[in-house]
Amino acid sequence: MSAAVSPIEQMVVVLARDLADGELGAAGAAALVPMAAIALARELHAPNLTVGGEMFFNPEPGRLYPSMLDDRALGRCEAAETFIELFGHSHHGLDFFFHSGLQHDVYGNINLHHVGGTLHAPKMRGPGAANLSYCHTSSRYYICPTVHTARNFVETVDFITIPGHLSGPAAKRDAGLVNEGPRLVVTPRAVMEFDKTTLRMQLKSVHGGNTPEEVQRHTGFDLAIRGEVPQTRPPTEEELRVLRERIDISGALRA
Amino acid sequence: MSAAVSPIEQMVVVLARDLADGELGAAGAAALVPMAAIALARELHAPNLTVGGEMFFNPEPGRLYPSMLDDRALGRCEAAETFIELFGHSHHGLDFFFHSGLQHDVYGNINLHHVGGTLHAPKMRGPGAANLSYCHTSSRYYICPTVHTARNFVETVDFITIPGHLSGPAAKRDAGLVNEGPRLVVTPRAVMEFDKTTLRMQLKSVHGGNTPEEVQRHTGFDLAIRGEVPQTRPPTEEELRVLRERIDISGALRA
Amino acid sequence: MEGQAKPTRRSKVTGLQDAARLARGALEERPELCLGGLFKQSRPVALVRALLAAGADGLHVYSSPGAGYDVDLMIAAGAVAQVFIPGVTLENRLCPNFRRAVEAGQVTAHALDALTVVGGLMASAHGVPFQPIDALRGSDVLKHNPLLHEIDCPFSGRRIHAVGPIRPRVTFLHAQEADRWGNLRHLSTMVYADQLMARASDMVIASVDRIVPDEVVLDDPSRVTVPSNYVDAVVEVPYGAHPTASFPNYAMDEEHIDAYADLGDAARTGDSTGLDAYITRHLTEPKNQSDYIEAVGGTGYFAVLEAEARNE
Amino acid sequence: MEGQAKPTRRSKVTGLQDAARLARGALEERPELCLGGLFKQSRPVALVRALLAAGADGLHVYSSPGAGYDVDLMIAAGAVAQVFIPGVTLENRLCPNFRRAVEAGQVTAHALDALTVVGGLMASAHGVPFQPIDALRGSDVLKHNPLLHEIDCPFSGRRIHAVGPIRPRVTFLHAQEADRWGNLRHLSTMVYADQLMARASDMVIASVDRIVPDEVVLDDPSRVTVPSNYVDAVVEVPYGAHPTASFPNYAMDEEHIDAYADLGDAARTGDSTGLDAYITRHLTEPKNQSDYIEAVGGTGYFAVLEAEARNE
Repeated sequence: MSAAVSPIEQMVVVLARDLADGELGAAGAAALVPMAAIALARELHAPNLTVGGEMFFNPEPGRLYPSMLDDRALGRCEAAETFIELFGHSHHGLDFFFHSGLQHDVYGNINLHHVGGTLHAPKMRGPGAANLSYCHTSSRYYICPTVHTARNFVETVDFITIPGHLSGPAAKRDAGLVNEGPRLVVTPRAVMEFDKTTLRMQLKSVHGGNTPEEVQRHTGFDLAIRGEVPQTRPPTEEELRVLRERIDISGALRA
Repeated sequence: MSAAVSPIEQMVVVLARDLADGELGAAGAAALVPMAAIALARELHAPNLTVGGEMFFNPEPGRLYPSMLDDRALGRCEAAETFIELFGHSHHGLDFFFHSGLQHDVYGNINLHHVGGTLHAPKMRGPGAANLSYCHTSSRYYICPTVHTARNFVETVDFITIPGHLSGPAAKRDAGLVNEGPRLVVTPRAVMEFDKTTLRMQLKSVHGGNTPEEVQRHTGFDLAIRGEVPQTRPPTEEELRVLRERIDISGALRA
Repeated sequence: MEGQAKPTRRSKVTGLQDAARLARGALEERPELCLGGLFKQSRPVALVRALLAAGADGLHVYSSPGAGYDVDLMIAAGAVAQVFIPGVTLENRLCPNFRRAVEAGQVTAHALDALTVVGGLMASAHGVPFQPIDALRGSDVLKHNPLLHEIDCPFSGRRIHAVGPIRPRVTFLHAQEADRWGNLRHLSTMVYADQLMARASDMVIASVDRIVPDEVVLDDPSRVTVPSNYVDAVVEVPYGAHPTASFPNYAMDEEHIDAYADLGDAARTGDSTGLDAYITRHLTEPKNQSDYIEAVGGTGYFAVLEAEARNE
Repeated sequence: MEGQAKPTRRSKVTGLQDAARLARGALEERPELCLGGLFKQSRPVALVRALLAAGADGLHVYSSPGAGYDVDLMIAAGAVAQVFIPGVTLENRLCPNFRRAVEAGQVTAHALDALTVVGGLMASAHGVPFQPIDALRGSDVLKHNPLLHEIDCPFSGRRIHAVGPIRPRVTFLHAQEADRWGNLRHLSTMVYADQLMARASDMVIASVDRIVPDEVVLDDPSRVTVPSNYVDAVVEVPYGAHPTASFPNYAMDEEHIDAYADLGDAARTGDSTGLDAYITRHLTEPKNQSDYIEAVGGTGYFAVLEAEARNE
């Protein structure tokens, strides 16, 4: 079964395993992978995990959608809130959240505003982002872009939309970022974590079918590969069965 | 028909006549008389008067209740709000509001906290009051207690819960009270207004069956009676018919 | 995972006495108790009685800006030290035990206004250090209000007011329905400050007229007034708001409240036998809500209040 | 009063073009326009098209913190000077005209965050001079955000943020239903910031899928999301949110938006013939909503979107 595992499914499974029972969290703007991960965790080991902190609680979407912020995905849920309650949640924080962007750098900073030029004279203008609070009011967050190239993994982002670890522990402390920040970076190729001392990104494991050298080649900064890099633990049969039969009915994660 | 007019009905009619079409206002805590007045105005000359600014819009109570803050009176209305919206309304103000208390003084200040003693060692502790904002954020308000004696109309209140004109124009200006404040004082005996220069209360008219001397005897300060005091214009047949047939079905205003 | 015990979602449905013990324990840490509803509607009176039976005392009581019977009863039972509620009244008459205890110096009744209370709950719910207020002038309440501060407005340059977060340790709410996860449905038109309090509080315990199947919630999520995330325990209590109302299910029991107030007034002027008997009969003796219902007059008695709520 | 013409209550039901003229006049005084809904749901697109047809320009556009198609279309039509929206995206791809115009320096797109926008609307709705914010750190957005101020918190002593009132001159909303007085009923689960915007704005104009009888509102007042007091005009517009969704009545038209984005991308890279034709066909030529419906594909075309909203 695992031979047929798509890179996106592998991402979902890695993220789901890191979410704990009883936690409160939300999926963020690029919701397909995060929402699948949350749903998988709730099915397998975290039935008391609450999806909340955006404008709805515990949605029961019939299938996965690229956007999870409208009635198509959320019409069936346990409760609806508005941006006023989101204002409060953004201050109180969640247990976990998800982010991804146009560029991600070695410290996990994320850029959604512009590539090249300046904010008001950009070479390429991005979409911006709405919620800039959960990245630090929440206990931790995950970075999970669905592409992984040397163009979107760069040494230094052109604009810090979402702060990761800024330029390391001192800068983070000076900015008042007291929580964990980005914990894992999960892409279609690999899983990265952050060095405890420097807070620089490093390779943790590569998904089946990838080599550490390949991952490094598609990354615009040094991934600090030392010695053997383990393979990411592939989905179990149970994980894959539940994911495909109960969550991703339409096969969006294999498209 | 007017022979049978109750003093409370006379109050309602006086108040209703002063409310204009298109205005926004609410009844306040002692709601029986104000809500009847608002309803009468809407029936007769102000169909675009909006009841709002508490936690409901345009209620259609089947009959009048002493309290108009629960579903018994308000379950049928055009919309429901909560205390958060009331917070906003309290800042933005209404066109009119209503107040009454344990004591009212010559400047229209109202006391609902204590009679005698001090706040924390009161001789008699009153109920207090919730909304202290509409008295000055609204364009004007009306004072309409359903009793009128020398005990509840006193020269100076023991505690200013709801500011009227404080101690006159200078004090009012110093406190930042920029709106009209209390316009009329309507009781079962008479109608009082405030002298434009001193802002002290003075007799405007007496209801049928009362004399200026009687009203003065039941008032704890000088009502500045000079010459002839007119009689309050009694309810017209139309006013009385609409009031009794469409608003006060149960006769609460005649009890 | 096959063969392993799969974790299941935990129900928040609790018994009345367990809920009261949970609340009492929390209030021993910090005595701020907040009550939902307003005046004679949707007050969590059964939870209040259970808390009094569990022996709470020294409470600091908050509420939406208007309260009456329940706070007066808590004062009669000797459980209250301070009252942070702008208006305390039975609406058609004064609260007898509130008045007596404040006049005797046994209870501190702070002079507050609605915006301070609502603004403090807003600051807590929103997670900000304070809520600006710019609509209070001229009242003597401003000289005494212990929660209100004057600040220099950095935007207008004027002196305005501000209130810090009011964060009740425990809030009691009464709603008409909930599912077993604790999603509350207020079916009444008026919901007052219940949603705000739920978001502002450390712990929320709700009584409801009935627990409904999960699908009732899922089929109409817009009707959920308080998501379960804010709710720690939910208790199904028939007539749990009595003698206040739970519209559209039953109306307030004006006669009961009036009779209570007569006994309170008698106690205030020297004869406390009636009030003592009332407390024994409604608070001390009933072991559970069924006993209370019997003490009040049985289910036949409540049918009248139900009919009144249906406008019959 | 017998024999005299008795005044009657005025209906707020208006035609689409009259509503657009009303908005345009107000926006000439002050160009702040705010749009309801979020991304591809409940966006007041018919009102936007009517406003563009009426010749608005130089607009400062606000929204709930995420917008896409409608803002991009307004930019394509040359009506926008400044954008005050944190996220501008079609979600699955970038907004082509937004991107082109900002890169060319024709439109100023401010760097903002959601809390600034929501907090500014809150301050306006609540009537206070500012809203404190204490959840922004480390982002470069904080260096550029024109609405955000650092203040000394009088409670915590820390440096925190604050935003002054955002008071749109005109807000366009789309709801599913309204009565003739302008009481709005959002039947969708998600209502986003529509209620907040209505309370924060000088003028509110709403499009709805249908006008309902008065009794529909009176029989269920809890379903009214925006009381008529906040609403200046209401317009019944079939498919008035298209190509965004009006759940539960019809789904978003992803293919239409995608085709539009392809034309926008072509224009961005040099070939604007397709985009010009799109604007002529959907904006310039239709005299009314019936013409627009025909231009898009007729009512048969919309039946598919209706079926999708019913999960068929």
